[in-house]
Amino acid sequence: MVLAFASFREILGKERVLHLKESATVKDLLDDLAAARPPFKEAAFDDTGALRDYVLLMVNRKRIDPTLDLSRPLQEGDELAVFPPLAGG
Amino acid sequence: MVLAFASFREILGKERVLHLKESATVKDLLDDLAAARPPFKEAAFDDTGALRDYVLLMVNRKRIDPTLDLSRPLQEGDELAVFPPLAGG
Amino acid sequence: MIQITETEISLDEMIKRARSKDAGAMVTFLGTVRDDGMERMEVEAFREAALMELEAIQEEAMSRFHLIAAEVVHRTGTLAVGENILAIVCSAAHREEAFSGCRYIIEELKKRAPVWKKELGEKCERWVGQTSSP
Amino acid sequence: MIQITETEISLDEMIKRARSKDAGAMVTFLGTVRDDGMERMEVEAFREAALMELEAIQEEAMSRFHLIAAEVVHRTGTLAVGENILAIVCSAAHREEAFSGCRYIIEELKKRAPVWKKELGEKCERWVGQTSSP
Repeated sequence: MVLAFASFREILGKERVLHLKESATVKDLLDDLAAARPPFKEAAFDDTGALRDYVLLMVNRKRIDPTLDLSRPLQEGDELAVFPPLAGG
Repeated sequence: MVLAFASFREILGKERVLHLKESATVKDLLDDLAAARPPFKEAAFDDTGALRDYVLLMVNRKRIDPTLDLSRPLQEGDELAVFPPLAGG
Repeated sequence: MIQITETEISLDEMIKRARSKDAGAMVTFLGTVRDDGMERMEVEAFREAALMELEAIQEEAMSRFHLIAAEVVHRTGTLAVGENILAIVCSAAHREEAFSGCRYIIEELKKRAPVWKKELGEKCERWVGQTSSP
Repeated sequence: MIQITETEISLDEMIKRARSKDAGAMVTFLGTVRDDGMERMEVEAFREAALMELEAIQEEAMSRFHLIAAEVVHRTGTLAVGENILAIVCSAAHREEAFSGCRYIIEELKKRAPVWKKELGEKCERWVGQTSSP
């Protein structure tokens, strides 16, 4: 399942259930989303195809580092959250 | 007029009107009070006759420095306040 | 108590819960909707993750600053100018600890809690804290 | 607003007065009667001098920290454990200023406002902050 918040929610909707290929990674899932929703590709990736700096990610409600953990494999049932910089309080 | 607060109010009462000699100073007024009320002498002066460290003074609602301003002359109508260390808040 | 709520924050209730015979000081922070030329604000949270994060921050503040109580309530939904977005109440034996604890919670909340704000004006809307698109 | 009062402090009213569309942050300090083994506390003020001093402190805080509003109410008379002795509310555009302004007021008040507290127990009584007689 993918959860999206704030500006990304406006593009993707709050929740999407996606079916994963065997041994799919976080990057694979983001690429699937980008392919399915061009506005998300525009918002989340730069021209070279790299994830933009301000994109934040959580897997199962724990923050992951987009520069290190994009190759992390996902399991069936994992929850990926994608959102812009925090602005609470 | 002399105003006393906190522990000094318990000894002297809240207000006293004293009549001043011509050209009386703050020190003269405190000595008069000490002579009239021995518990005040005990509380406010040490054995050498010096004002104790913790005694605070105001003349007309402005703090005065007990180490420098005891020789300040008082006018008829001046208000001297005597009190222990502040503890508000 | 940690809460994320769609309804108005009751500071009174929070202070009542944080009050204690062992407390000499209570420090409260209120975040309010400032008029930056907009009409209203929308506050959105990743509720489950934000509650977990706020609970962790509360525990850290309690133990680091020897707080007696720490209350945090974050509002979500549509808010008008002047309304409370967030309330934090910290009680402690002494004021140094209550100030430091309250300050710690708001700073960590801003860094760590998955919450977003959008300013809505007559003609424009803007997600707070995002300099570039999206 | 600056006030020295024998009656209960209404924090609600103070917050209402300090609230503003230009404020993004409000910081409140409450000083409360801590149970140091006593039953009640008596608070005494040199009312006229304390009001003058609090007004001066308020003005300093407003201009140094660009506060939008600063409210100070000090209670006098007999208070029970847990009751509010003092309330300070500061509003500002940003939290840094609101925290600093509130902290400034409490620190200066403690140093400069002619107010005294006496703890009253079953068997003993003690003026706060006096290590030696009287």
